[in-house]
Amino acid sequence: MEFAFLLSVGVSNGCLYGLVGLGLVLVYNAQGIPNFAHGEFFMATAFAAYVANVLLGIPYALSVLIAIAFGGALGVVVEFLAIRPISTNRALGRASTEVAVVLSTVGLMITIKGLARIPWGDSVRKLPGAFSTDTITIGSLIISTQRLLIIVVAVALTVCLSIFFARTSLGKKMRATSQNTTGAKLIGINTGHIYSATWGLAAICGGIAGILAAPIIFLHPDMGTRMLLKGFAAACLGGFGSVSGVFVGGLLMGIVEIFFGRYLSTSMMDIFAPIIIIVVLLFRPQGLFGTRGAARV
Amino acid sequence: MLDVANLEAGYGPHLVLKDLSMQVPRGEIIALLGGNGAGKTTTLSAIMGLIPTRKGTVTFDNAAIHSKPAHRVFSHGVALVPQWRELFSEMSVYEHLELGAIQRGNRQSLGKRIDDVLDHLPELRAHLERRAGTLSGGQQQMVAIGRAIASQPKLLMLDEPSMGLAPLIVNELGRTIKRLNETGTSVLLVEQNMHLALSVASYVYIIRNGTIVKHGPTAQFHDERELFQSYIG
Amino acid sequence: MNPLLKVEGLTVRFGGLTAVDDASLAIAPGQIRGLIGPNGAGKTTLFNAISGLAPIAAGSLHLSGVDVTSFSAPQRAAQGIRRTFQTVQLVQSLTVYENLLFGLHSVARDPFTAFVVGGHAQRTNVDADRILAEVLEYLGMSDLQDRVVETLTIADQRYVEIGRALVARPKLLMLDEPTAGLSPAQLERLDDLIAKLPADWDVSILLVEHVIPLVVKLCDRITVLDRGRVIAEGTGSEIENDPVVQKAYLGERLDA
Amino acid sequence: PGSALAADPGITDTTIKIGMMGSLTGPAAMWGWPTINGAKMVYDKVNEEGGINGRKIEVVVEDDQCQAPLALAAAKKLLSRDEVFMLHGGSCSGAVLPVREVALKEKIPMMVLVATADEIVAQPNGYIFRAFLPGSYDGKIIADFLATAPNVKKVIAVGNTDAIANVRYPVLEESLKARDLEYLGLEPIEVEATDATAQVLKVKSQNPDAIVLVARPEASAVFLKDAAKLGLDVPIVGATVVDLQDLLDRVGDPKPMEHMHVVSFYKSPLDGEPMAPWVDMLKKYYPDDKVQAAAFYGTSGALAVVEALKRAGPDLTREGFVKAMSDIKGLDGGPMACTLNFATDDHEGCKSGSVWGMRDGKVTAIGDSWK
Amino acid sequence: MLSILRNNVLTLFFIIVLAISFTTDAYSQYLINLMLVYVVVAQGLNLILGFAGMFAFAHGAFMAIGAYVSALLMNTLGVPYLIALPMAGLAAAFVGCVIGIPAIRVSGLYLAMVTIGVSEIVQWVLRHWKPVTGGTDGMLVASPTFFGVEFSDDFQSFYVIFVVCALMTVLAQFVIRSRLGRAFVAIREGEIAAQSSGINVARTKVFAFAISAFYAGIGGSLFSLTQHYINPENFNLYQTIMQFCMVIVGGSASLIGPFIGAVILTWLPELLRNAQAFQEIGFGLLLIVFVIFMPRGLAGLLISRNILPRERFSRAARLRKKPEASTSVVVERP
Ligand SMILES: Nc1ncnc2c1ncn2[C@@H]1O[C@H](COP(=O)(O)OP(=O)(O)OP(=O)(O)O)[C@@H](O)[C@H]1O
Ligand SMILES: Nc1ncnc2c1ncn2[C@@H]1O[C@H](COP(=O)(O)OP(=O)(O)OP(=O)(O)O)[C@@H](O)[C@H]1O
Ligand SMILES: [Mg+2]
Ligand SMILES: [Mg+2]
Repeated sequence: MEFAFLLSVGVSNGCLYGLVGLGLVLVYNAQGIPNFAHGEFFMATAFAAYVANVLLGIPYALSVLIAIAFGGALGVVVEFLAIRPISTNRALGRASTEVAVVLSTVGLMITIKGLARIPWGDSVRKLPGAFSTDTITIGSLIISTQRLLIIVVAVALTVCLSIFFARTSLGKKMRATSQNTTGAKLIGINTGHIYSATWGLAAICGGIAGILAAPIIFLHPDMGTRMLLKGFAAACLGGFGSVSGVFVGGLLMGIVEIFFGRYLSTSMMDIFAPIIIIVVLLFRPQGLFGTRGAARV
Repeated sequence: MLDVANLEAGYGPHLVLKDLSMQVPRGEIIALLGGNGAGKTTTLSAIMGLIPTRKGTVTFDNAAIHSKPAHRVFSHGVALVPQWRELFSEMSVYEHLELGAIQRGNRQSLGKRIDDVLDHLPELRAHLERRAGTLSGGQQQMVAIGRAIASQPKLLMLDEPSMGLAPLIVNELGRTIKRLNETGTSVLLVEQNMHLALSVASYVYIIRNGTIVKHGPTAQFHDERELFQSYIG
Repeated sequence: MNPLLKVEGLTVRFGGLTAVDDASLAIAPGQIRGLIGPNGAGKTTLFNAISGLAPIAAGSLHLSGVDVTSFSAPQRAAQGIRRTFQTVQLVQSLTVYENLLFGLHSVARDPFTAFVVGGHAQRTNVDADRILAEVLEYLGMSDLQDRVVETLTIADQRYVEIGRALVARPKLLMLDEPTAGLSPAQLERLDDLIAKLPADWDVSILLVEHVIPLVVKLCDRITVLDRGRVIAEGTGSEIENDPVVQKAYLGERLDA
Repeated sequence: PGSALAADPGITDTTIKIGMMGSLTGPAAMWGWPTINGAKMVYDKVNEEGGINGRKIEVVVEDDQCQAPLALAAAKKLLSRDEVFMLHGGSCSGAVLPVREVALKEKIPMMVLVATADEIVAQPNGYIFRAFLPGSYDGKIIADFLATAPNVKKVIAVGNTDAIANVRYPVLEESLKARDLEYLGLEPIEVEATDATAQVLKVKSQNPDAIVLVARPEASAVFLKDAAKLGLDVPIVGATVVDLQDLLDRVGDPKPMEHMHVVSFYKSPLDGEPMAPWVDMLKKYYPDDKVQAAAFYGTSGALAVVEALKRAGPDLTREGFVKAMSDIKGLDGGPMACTLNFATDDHEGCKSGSVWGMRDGKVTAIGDSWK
Repeated sequence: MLSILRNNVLTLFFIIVLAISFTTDAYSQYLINLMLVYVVVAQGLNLILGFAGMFAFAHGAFMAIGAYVSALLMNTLGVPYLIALPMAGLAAAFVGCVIGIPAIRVSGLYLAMVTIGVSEIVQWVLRHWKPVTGGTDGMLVASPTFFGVEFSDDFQSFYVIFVVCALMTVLAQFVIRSRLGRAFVAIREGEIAAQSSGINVARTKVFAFAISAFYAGIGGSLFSLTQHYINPENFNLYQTIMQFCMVIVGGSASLIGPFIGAVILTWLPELLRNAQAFQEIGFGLLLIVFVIFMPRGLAGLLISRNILPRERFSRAARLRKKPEASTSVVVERP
C-alpha cells in the first residue's frame, strides 16, 4: 500500500518534470540551446489562467484555453523579438549564435520574472485545481485528482508529440530546420514560421505544465525556476532530442527521488537528481535514449 | 526564363558580384565556369535568395525574385544543390527525398516522385534508412542532388555536383542532367570538371572577379587551351 | 626494403556495416600511393582508421616497424602520421599562421606549456617561427600568413591543411581528395606540389582521389578499394586496364 | 573622521537621515516593500507630528536583493554617498551578516529590519539592535508550549535546511530536552518542495506525539496537505517563518489546518483589537499596501529607533543614540507581543511571542500554553 | 600613438583603475574591488567557455571552493594569505580536474547539466558540513596580513586584488598564446581535426577545467576579501549565470571581453538603483538588447570594427612586425 502510494506520487511528479522537459526539448531541437526562459512560460501561463479564472471569473475550462493560447502567443512573440534577430544574423557562426541565444533566454528569464513581480511579487496566490474533489480513493489508495490529471496529460502529450515528430510533415520540417537552416530554406521551408511554431509549441507545453502544477505548488513569480532545473535534468537523463526519452527521464527522476527520500534520506533528496544524472551521463553521455550525433569527416 | 541583370551582391562590407548579367533560356543547360573564388557560388546564392542582393534584378518566369527569401524562390520552381551540401545530418536519406518533394506538388504523387529520383540515383537505394551524417562524401553529394530534383524544379542549379563523386557516377550524373533536361528542366551548372560541363551544356558563361568576362555557345569553348587561358589570364 | 606503413587485415565496423573489410597494404618510404574506389568504398574510413579516428575492429598497423595499432590519434600524429580532410577542417576564425601552429602541437613545447606540463621547452617561439616560415615559403603562401582562413579560397585552404601537416615533418602524409572543388588551374598547381613533396620533405604519401589522370600520373602504385575490400593493386596503367576496376569504378569514358 | 566636536553624519538641525535596505527586487522581493513600509509608516507619523527634537526623519531606501554583494554595496552607498546617520534594514540574514561587519567596524548604529539570524545581533556588538523575535527563540516557545500539551512525549521536527530554518533547530532540541520531551530528529523538506509524501510517511513511521514544522509557507502548506491526506493527525507547531492566517489562505481548506499551531510575533490576528491601530496606520500612509502579516515585522524596530532618538536628546550623536537605545526598558512592542528591553550587553530587544492555533475554524491567539 | 593605445588597452585599464582608486569613496572602491574579482573569475570562465567552447556551469562552485579553502586555512590554521590564496586556486583546480574527467565524454548541454549537478552537490556539502563550513550560517573571513599590516578595509584590500588581477591577466595572456591556448581553440572548432594534429583532446579538456577552476578559486578567495563573510548562497547558480553573462556581454574568446563584461555587469545594477522597481526588468532587457546588437559581445564588435586588435594566439606572430594584411571579414557559408 505504501509502496503503491509512493509510486503514484513519484509517477505524477515525474510526469510533471517530463512535461516541463518536453518544452525544453522542443526548443533544443530547433535552436540547439537550453531555454532558460522556459520556466517563465510555465509561470506566465499559470498566471494567465489565474487572471482569467480567479480575477475575471471566466469558467475554468475556458480560462485554461485562454491561458494556453496566451502562453503559445508569448512563445511566438518572444521568439520573434528576442531570438530571431540573433538566429538570423548571418555574420555569426553556429557556435556564437548558440551562445548568444542562450544569453538572450537568460535575459528573457530575468525580464519576464521581473514583469511578473510588479503585480504579483508581494505574495503567493492560488489557482484552483481542475476538479472540485481533491482526492479519489481507489481501493486503499488515495490519489489526488490533480496528480491523476497530470499523469494523463503528460502521457497524452508525449504520445502526440512523438507521433507529431516522427510522422507529420511539420514535425519533419522542424527537425530539418534545426539541423540545417540553409538546407531547410533550400527545400522551400519558411524557417521563420518553423521557429515561431516551435517556440509556440514549446511555450504551450510549458504552459500546460504550469497550469497543471499551479494548484499544487502555488503561484508566484519564481515558481518556474526550480521546475526549469528539474525539466532540464529530465531532458538530459532521457536524452535531448527524444520526446519519449524526456518523459521516461522525468518519470525516472520522480520515482527515484521519492523512494530515496522515503527509504534512505530526505536530507539528500535535493542532490539525488544531480547524482543520478552525473552517473548516467558518465556511462551514456548522450542520455538514456539519445543518439550519438552523426558527425564525421 | 531566368534573367539576371546587373546583379550586385556580397558578404557584409565585402562586395563580390559586380554588375553581373546572364540568362538561362527555358529548356537549356547553361554552364557557369570560373576559377576558385570567382563568385560562382555567390551568384547561385544570390539568385536563390540566400544572400541579399544590393543592386540589379533577377527575374524568373517574368516574376522578380531578387528580393525574395529562399523559400519563396523555391516555390517559383528553382532548386539549388549547394556546394556545401547542407544536409540534415540526423535524418535518413529517405526523409531527405521526402522533404525535398513535400513543399511542391501534391501529396499523392510523393511516392512516385521519390521513386523517380531513385531511378536517377540508384546508388541511394541501398542507403535509404541511413542517417545522412554517417554517409561518405560522395554519397552525401548524391543525397543533396536527389533532394533538389525531388521537387521537380523548373530550374535546377547545381554547384559543383561532381565534387567528390567517382568517375563512374560522374558519367552517370552527366546523363542524369541531360535526362532531366529532356523532361523540361532548365539547368544552371557550376562545374570545375570541364569534361562534364562541356559535354552537357549548350551555352557557357565565364565569370572572373564577380563579373561575366566571356560567354558563348559551347562549341566556341571546345578548344580547352583557350578556356584555360581565359581562366588564368 | 622495410615498408614505412604496413596495414594488415584492417577491419572497421559501424554497427552492422563493415566499412573496411580485411584491408592490407604496404607503403614504401618516399612512395606516393594512390587509393581509389567508388563512393562509400571505405577510403575515408581507412584514413580514419590509420590516423586513429575510427575504431579498428581487427588488424594491425605498423609505422616504420613500430606497432601503432593501439595508439591514440594524437599519439599517432606524434609518431608522424598526418593527414588532410575531404572537407577542410581548419579553424576558420584564425590566421593561416596560427592554423599552421596547430601542426606543431606535439612537436614544439613553448615555455609556458613546458612550465605547466613539465619537460623542456624543446622549441622556442623563434624556432617555431622559422619552421613555419620555411613551410609557408615552400607553399608560396608567405604573403597570406596573417590572413584569416575564412577569407581564403578553397584552394588556398587546402594548401593550409597540407602546410599544417608538413610543419610537423611527418613520415606519412595522407591526402583525402585534395583536389575536390579546385579549378583546373589550381589542380595543376597542386599536382606539381604533390609530385615534389616526397623528395623535398622525405615523406610518403597516401592519396585518395577521384581525378584518375592525376592519380595515374602521380602515384607509384595504386590500391583500389570496393565495399571495404582491396580489389586490386598495381601501377597506374595496370589499374586503368583492369576490367574489374573498370567495372566497379571507372566506367567507360564519357567522351569515348 | 572628524574632531569630537563635529556632528556625526546624517544629522542637521532639521533632519535625521536613516538608510533603509530591503530586498526590493529579486526572489525575496515579497518581503521588500511591505516590511520597509511597515517601519516607514512610524517615521512618517513622527514627521507628521513635528519630528523628534525639531528634526524630521529622512529615509533613503536601497535595494539589497537579498544578496550579500549587493547588500554591502547598498550599505556602503548609504554610508559614503548618502552619509546617513544610521542603518535600518536587511531582509535576509546571509545578506546582512557582511553588513554587520561594516557597521561594527565603522561604528554605525543599525536596527535590523527582518533578518532573523542570531549572529547578527550576537555579542560582542556595540551597535546593532533588533526589536522582534529572533529566529532561534521560537524553539524555546514551542518547547514550552508542547510541554503543556496533553500526552506529548515524542516530538519530531520537519523543516527546511536553509539559513532561516537552521538557526532554530539547536535551541529547539535543547529546549525540548530541558522539558523532558524526546526529540526524534529532523526530517528535511526542500524550500520549494512540491510534494511531502516521503516526509509524511517517514514521520508517521516514527509515531511522534507532536510535530514541529520549521518550513517556509510553500513547503508548510505542501506538508500539511499531504499530512492530512495520509492521516497524520498529531498537533503541529510552526515557527515564526509562517503566519497562520496566510497558511490557511494557501491551504484553502480548514481540515489540514486542524492541528496546526504557529508561533506568532503579534499580539493578535490582524483583525483583532490590539492590531487595529497599526492596521489603520498602514492604511493611512500606504493605502496600496496589502494588509498582511509581513507588513508589521519592521514596525517595532522603528518604534524603538524613534524612542531612542527622543531619549538621546537634541545633541544627537551616534554614540549617544546607541546609549539611549541600550537604556530602553519595558517599551511596548507595538504590534509585537513582547515588550522591548535592551541592555548594553544585550541588544536583542524582543524575546517572547505567542502561540496561535485553529479553534472552531478560526485563527485564535492561544498564549504560551496549550488550551 | 593611437595604435599604442589600441594594443595596450588592458594596461591602460589597470592604470585608470589605479588612478581612480586614489580619489574615490568606500562605495566605489568596494565596487571596483568586486569588479576586479569578477574579472578574474570571468577570465577563467572565458578560457573554458569562450576559448575551449565547453559549457561549464560550475564556476559558482569553484569560487566557493576557493573562498572556503582560503578562509579555512586562514581562520583555523593561521596560514598567511600569500599561501592561502594559491592554495585556494589549487584546491579549485583539483576539483576542476575531477569534473574534467566526465567532460572528456560528455559535451554540450549534457556537460552543462553535469556541471550544474556538481555545483548543486557542492552547495549541498557547504550547507550540510556544518563543523567545517559553518553550514548555512556561513563564516567570517579574517583579513589578510602582509608584513604585520592588516589589509582590512576596501582601500587596502584593493591593492591585493589589483595585483592578483593583473597577475592573472598576464597569466591568461600567456595561456592563450601558448600551445595550450591554441589547443583550446582547436578542440572548440573540431575535436577530430585537433586530434590528428596531435592534440590530446581528453587531456586538453581536463586542463581547460583545471585552469578555469584555478581562476575561479583565486577569484573566490578574493571575493571573500571583499565580503569579509561568506555563505553558500554567495555561490549559487545565480552567481554562475552572472559570470556567464559577463563573458558573453563582454565578448567571449577575447582577453578583453571579461574586462568589459565585468565592468558592465558590476556597474549596471548600481546605475539601475534609481529605477528600483524596474531594475530587474531593465537588466534583463539590456542583456537581450546587448546580444541582439552585439552577439559577439562588445569586444567582438570592437574587434570587427577594427577598434581593438584581434586576439593573437601566438607570441611570435606579434613579434614579427608586419602590417596586418586583413582582418576578420564577416562570413557566412551560404
Ligand atoms: N561567407 C563569406 N564571407 C566573406 N567572403 C566570402 C564568403 N564566401 C565567399 N567569400 C568570398 O567571395 C568570393 C567569391 O566566392 P565564391 O564562393 O562565390 O567563389 P566560387 O566561384 O564559388 O569559388 P569556388 O570554386 O572555390 O567554389 C571569394 O573571394 C570568397 O573569398
Ligand atoms: N561514422 C560512421 N557511421 C556509420 N557509417 C559510416 C561511418 N563512417 C563511414 N560510414 C560508412 O562507411 C562506408 C565507407 O565510407 P567512407 O567515407 O570511408 O567512403 P569513401 O570511400 O571515403 O567514399 P567517398 O569517395 O564518397 O568519400 C560508407 O557506406 C559510409 O556510409
Ligand atoms: Mg563555389
Ligand atoms: Mg571519402
